[in-house]
Amino acid sequence: MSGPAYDDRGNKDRTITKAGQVGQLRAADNRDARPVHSRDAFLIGDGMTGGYGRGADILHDCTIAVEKGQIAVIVGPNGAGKSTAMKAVFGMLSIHTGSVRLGGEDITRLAPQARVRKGMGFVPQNANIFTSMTVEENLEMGAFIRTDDYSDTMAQVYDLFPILKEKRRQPAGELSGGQRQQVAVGRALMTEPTVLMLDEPTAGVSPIVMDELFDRIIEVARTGISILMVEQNARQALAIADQGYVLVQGRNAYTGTGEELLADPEVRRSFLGG
Amino acid sequence: MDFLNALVALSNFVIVPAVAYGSQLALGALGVTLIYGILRFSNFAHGDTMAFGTMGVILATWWLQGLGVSLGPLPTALLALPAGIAICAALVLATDRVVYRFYRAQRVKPVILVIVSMGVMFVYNGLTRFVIGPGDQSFGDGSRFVISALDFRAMTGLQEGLAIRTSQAITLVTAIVVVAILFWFLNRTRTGKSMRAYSDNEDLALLSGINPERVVLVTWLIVAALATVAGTLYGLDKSFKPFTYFQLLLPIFASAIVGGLGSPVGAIAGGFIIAFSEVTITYAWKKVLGHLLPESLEPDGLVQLLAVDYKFAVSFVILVVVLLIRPTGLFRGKAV
Amino acid sequence: EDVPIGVILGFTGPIESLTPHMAQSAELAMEEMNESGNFLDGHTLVPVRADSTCIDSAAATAAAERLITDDGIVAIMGADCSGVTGAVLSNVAVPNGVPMVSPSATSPALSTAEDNGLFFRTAPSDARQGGVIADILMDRGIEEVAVTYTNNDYGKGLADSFQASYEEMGGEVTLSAPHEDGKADYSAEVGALASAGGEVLAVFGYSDQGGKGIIRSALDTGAFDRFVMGDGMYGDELLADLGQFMEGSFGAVPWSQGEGTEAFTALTEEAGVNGESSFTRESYDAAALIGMAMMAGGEATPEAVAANLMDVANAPGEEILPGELGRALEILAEGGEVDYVGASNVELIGPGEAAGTYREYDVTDGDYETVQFR
Amino acid sequence: MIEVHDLHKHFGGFHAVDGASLRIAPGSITGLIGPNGAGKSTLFNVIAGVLPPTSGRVTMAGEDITGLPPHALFHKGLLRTFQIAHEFHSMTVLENLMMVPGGQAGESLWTTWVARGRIRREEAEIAARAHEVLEFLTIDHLADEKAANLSGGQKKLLELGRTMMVDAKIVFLDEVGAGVNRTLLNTIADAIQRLNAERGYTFVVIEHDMDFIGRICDPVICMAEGKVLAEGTLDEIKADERVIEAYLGTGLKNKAKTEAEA
Amino acid sequence: MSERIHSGAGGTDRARTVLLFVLVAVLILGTGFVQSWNTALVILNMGLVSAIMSLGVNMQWGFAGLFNVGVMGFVALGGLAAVLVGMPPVPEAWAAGGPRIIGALLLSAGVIALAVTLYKRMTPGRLRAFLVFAVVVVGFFVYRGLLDPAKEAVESVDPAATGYLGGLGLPIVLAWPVGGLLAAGAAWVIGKVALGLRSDYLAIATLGIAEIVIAILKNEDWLSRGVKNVIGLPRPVPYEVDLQQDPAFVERAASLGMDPATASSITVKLGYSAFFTVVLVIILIAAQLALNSPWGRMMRAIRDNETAAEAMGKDVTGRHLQIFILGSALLGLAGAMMTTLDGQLTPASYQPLRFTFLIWVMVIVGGSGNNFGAVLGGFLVWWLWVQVEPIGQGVMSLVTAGMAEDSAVRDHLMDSVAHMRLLTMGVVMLLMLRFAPRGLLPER
Ligand SMILES: Nc1ncnc2c1ncn2[C@@H]1O[C@H](COP(=O)(O)OP(=O)(O)OP(=O)(O)O)[C@@H](O)[C@H]1O
Ligand SMILES: Nc1ncnc2c1ncn2[C@@H]1O[C@H](COP(=O)(O)OP(=O)(O)OP(=O)(O)O)[C@@H](O)[C@H]1O
Ligand SMILES: CC(C)C[C@H](N)C(=O)O
Ligand SMILES: [Mg+2]
Ligand SMILES: [Mg+2]
Repeated sequence: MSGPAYDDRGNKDRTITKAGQVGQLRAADNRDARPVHSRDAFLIGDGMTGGYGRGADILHDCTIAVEKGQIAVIVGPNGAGKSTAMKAVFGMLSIHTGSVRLGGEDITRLAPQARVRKGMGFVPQNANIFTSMTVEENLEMGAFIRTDDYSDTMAQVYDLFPILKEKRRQPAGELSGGQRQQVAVGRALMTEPTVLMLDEPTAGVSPIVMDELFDRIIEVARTGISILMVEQNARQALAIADQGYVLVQGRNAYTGTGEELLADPEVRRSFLGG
Repeated sequence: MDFLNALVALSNFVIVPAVAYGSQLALGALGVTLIYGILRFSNFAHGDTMAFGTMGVILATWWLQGLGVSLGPLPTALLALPAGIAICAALVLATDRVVYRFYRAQRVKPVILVIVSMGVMFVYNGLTRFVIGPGDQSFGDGSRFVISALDFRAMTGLQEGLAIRTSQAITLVTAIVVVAILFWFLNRTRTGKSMRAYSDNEDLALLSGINPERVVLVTWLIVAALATVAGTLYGLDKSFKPFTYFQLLLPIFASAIVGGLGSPVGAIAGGFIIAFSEVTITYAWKKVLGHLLPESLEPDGLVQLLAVDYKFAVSFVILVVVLLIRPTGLFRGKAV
Repeated sequence: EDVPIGVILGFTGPIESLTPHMAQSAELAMEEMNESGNFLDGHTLVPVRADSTCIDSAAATAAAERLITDDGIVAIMGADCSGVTGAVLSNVAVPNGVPMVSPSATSPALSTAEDNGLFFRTAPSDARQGGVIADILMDRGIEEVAVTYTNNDYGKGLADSFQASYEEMGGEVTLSAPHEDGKADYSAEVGALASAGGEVLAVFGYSDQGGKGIIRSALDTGAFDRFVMGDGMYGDELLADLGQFMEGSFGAVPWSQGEGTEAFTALTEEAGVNGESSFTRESYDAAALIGMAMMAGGEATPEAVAANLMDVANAPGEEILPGELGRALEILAEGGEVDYVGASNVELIGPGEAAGTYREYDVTDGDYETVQFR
Repeated sequence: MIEVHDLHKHFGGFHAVDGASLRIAPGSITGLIGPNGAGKSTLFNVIAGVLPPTSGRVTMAGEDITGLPPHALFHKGLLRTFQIAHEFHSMTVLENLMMVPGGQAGESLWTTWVARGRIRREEAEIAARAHEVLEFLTIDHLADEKAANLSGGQKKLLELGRTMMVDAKIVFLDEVGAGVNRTLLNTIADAIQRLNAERGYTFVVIEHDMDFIGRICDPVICMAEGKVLAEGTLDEIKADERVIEAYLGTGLKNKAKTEAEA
Repeated sequence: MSERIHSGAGGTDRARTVLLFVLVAVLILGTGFVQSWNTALVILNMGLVSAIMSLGVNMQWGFAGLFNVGVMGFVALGGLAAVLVGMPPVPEAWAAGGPRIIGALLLSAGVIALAVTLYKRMTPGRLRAFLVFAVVVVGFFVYRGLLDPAKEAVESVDPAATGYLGGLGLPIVLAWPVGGLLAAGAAWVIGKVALGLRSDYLAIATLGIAEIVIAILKNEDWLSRGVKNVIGLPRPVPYEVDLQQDPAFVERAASLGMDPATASSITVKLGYSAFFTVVLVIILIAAQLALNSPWGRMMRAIRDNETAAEAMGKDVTGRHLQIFILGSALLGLAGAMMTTLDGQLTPASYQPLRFTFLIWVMVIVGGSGNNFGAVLGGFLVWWLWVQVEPIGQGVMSLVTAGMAEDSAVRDHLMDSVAHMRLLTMGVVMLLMLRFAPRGLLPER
């Protein structure tokens, strides 16, 4: 019943499983957030300022937005606050200034579960699969809020990631790093969300899978789903992005279309690895 | 040389009691394992939860008996079960509301919850004794035996008797049915899977739209039902006494752990392992061998591997040995 | 003025179901003395309860310490289990010079404990009971028994002394197996005992503890149908539950012949106390003796209790039964002498412990039936 | 440096590593690539003593090290990082690094009672080194932050930083690049080359970023389905049809095209 | 560096520590003023012992994350040491079978050693399995054949008063380190076998082993009289009665305005307090020094993530064994001290609730991972354990105050007043953890 040891459940390979702690996330308490309204978008985290618990602010007047059916990509150095911004948009980080709006509706005060029901899907950067459940059950859990028949979506996910079909009866905790990442993305796709938020979906996946993944993301966006993602494989990501954000120390440093950012030599040198 | 008598003697003193005791332990261990699996802590209050639920059943049984209701050969207590479960559920849900929920929100380490559950144990402990007192209560009625030793002897003409109690039979059947249902529930139903998901990764469960409070609620309801059923069956077979229920905690935990914490099937297997090891290792084979061997070879001594003094020690030795061979129990990770 | 008397019994723990009755019986005696109006002028006996837990010496010691130093108790009625009694005696009672009268600590070892003349008990040492039970068996022509005892100093001491006497008389103990109280299951014990065999099963345990569990399990499996029982097994609830199946069983229990017990039974019935539970008589007597010893000494002090307890308990003097405490106090006030008989036929011998007469009983028609006294 | 002979690692019926044999030349920076699930991490784990092999042998500088526990291998100069960061979450970033050096006097109980002065001196040295490493990784401002509070990439950096705390002979890097900013990754690549050149470290690098591999690795080994599929310089590997089919995919050509255009 | 960590406790943490310790002092002193000094000292003495036990558990759990639920067993071994060291030998019993018993024990040790060597030296296979098995089985029967009659002979020497071999008749204080060693030896064996297990599985294994230790203590009468208990252990301090008969002492007591009985019992208790305090302080300092050093850092690293620590060159198994032995030795030491304080060994009183779980409550309520927390928890929880009885009774009389003298509810409640004790304990524990969910003095 130790901390980490206690929580070690079902994971066989301890070198690729993080001995999990108890959940770290908590639903934000944004009751007193001072709203900001700078512009409109389908999903927008507008002028967000806030941080973890009682610590210093991580985000400073940070704005992230994505339009319907478009792809927005967030890039920036490590620790810039990209994941933090995603969490803020999803209601897992208390912000004291700013607002989050979805389709014009202010959702700043909604709990994460409620946001899921509003059509938002999220793949966090770490701990993003149910390790003790099989691959198939992971996907089913992705479709938890769906009441319709989701076997088609599941077939699509299996098409996209054939390895998952092969391993569908295996506990996800036994998969390799890249395979887990595929499960995580597949899980989010199962939700059939209106907005899909991905935190570094391609970390650790092989080139061939990454290409397919990006292709698929474009396809998904074409069906009218908005995509908001953080990427370190920034050049490929920006290449398909309608909108790009560069965050530095919790602030918007550069904003523009994907092409604009790719073309900006300063951005290339400092953030995209030349 | 009398094979039949030997077999009957062995069944009567080893197999039947161990199977019954094993299923009793298993039912208790199921509750423990479920809480461990889903709410992630070892619940020390489980023994006293069982006592409390059983107390509810006893009070209801007395009331029913007062009304003259009976179930014929079956104990009236079975009729009173729903009432007991309801009372027990109310208690655990109230506890969760007042106590556990706070710590869940705080995301405390599981060991804190373990200690908290000890506090809860003390409180339940007092509550039960306040209401029904510390003494022995009998509430069984109906016919005690499916077949008694005497009847068996009369029927078969054998020298040895075989007794099977109604409560033993009910317990075994219940244990099997409950495990099957639980297994099905956790692995096949949406709610069950959402419970496993929650236990695996709370944060992600939240992100999938699973309502944690509902998971917790369902878990406690199942636990209350399990605890009450287990406690009642145990009480029918032996007798009800709050202190004994507290003492049951140790073998129950042992069962849950040998079987693999978090696994319902493991709980059953663990219950049987503990029960059989307690009963067989210290069994004196004199009687059985006496039937089997020709008269000239009949043993003088007891032919006992170890004195019953070491009964508990032995069951723990077995437990340790099992763990050394399978360090995370027999059924780790198969379910829940 | 209040005279606080400690009542230190295991209100929680393994014998928690016996102790309330014991405490009530003791308190009954104190009340009786108070109500008679004859107790030391203007003094009232006030029972102060504390929990010995029966097993946790440290907790018991702390509780006793608190009673003595905080509540200022003058004497202790208790403790109950031999283990904690020994601890309280040597750690608290002796250092503070407070006398203890235990109603139920029966371990032979306590006879030789260093007590500075402060330790008394109204229950006989188990050294004697073993012999009595062996006699009973021999008289009935039973020469082979299996024995099971509760695994503590009481059970072990009794089983040992029984086995020694019985074997000396030519009997055979096929197996002497301990059982732990409060456990869930006794199949293993019963299995071994059945295998060992014997005409009857001797049970030296507690009637609402493992002892009962063993009997139940032995009956259920048909391993034994007759039992011989020690004092801890005497209790109405046992017969209420299992009596009909135990026909022909028998046993011994410390008991006084005739009047004393009856008087006590009447008394408890009237007061609504369960006087049939084990050690209630001894508890009543222990409390009564403490009060009378004070009276005899003319002061409510520990010294008075320690000095006079033997005198009031034994002859010479007028015989006193339960319910007659008022009269006893009167006699003592007048400078007379009493010989307390009480509920358990008190006769203190040697180092201040009950000599003990035992009632041999049969279980007939689901009830206790006296055979004779020994 | 390291030789792997016909190594097998089975999980139940599944052959994660299925008869892999390879040689890591001393002083090289060897790249290890292959599709997801090829068995790369498993191979690492077997070499590093975390998992016992089903069969096969591993030697290091001619000495058989099969089945040695990880801590023994560490002291032989074999270090590794984890694909999923394994930070010591309740400790500060600085402490995460300071715990690494082996054979610290202060790690023996007795010394902590009798030789406080010696410990203090030793600690000062280690702390200085740790600060250097943190500076290099651009996370020195986080020295006193709890490791649990780092961002995903920062944890990977910390993971790398640990291997820089001691003088190693061979370092296994399991996807240090995943989740690390590309600009920083270039700096890391430089550092790896410097360590390799100046201190003679041998590196084995698992990575899915071909740029990174191309920048520093020679030779490159490609694994698939638990076996070594191809071995050679990056260009040779890139040209290998089987590698393209199993791993690189045709997307690489498109990407190369986009890059040429840009 | 270590200095930095040391002072890194920060002002508020330190203030909190001081404040809480003052609170405990107030509680104990208050007990002295309100109830009596004897009671206060009884609580203090057991508090000191509890603090050592809780430090032991804290080492294992707080430092290294080892879930030892076998506290009771180690404490009992310490108690056994007190008997083996302190009691006078029983010559008749030695004559009756002493050497034979020693021989049997040596034989069993030899058999185990042989079996282990065979297991280690031989190549795995049927032959090895068979040989090891044969050695063990034959050894067991020879051992029993040798031991059983000797045992019987020893146990039949005046069973009511002795019936055992007795001890060495040495000063009882020597039993304390011996208790520690005995526990450490047991911990070594257990650690070798069971430390590979993780968390709860280790827990149940240690719990089981503790039960085995108790079973041995209860049933091996020749060793320590089994359930018949050993009473009247010698003491490191004078007897009250002797003091009371010492005119000089009586005079001094009178000059302080105390009656001799009270004065003597207080003096004796203060004697124990002095001994125990010295031990506790030494241990606490050593533990603090260790914790705030690279050793402590390594331990925390191991606790946080064994896999990574192992990869960083830390011998996790070895360190686990080290700390398991160390913590257990403390438990044994405290056990011997406690038995000395009690003056008797009563195996039946070793109950998991009291000796394992209560100690755990102390560690967690105090704050695991923090030595001062563990000590604080030891004192506070012990104080509670003793005081909940009067508190419970007080609460109950408050509750029933408004009820009619003869109301049935009141009677019922007053009858069950004893059960207020555990109930109160539970409620207070829950309240404390509510306000300090990570313990009163959490780890930084
Ligand atoms: N404990 C386990 N039980 C069963 N299968 C396992 C286990 N660990 C790994 N595997 C399987 O072994 C295969 C190899 O895994 P490994 O982690 O070595 O892949 P990898 O080459 O490192 O992939 P990636 O690039 O995605 O990290 C995978 O298919 C995985 O599913
Ligand atoms: N739980 C936390 N508590 C306190 N601070 C945190 C926490 N998580 C992250 N931080 C801090 O917030 C800052 C931003 O972290 P974030 O995870 O948002 O970075 P990121 O941009 O996603 O970086 P990366 O690319 O490395 O994932 C970092 O400096 C980190 O130290
Ligand atoms: C009340 C009884 C449980 C006490 C028992 N006779 C003993 O000496 O321990
Ligand atoms: Mg991030
Ligand atoms: Mg990998």
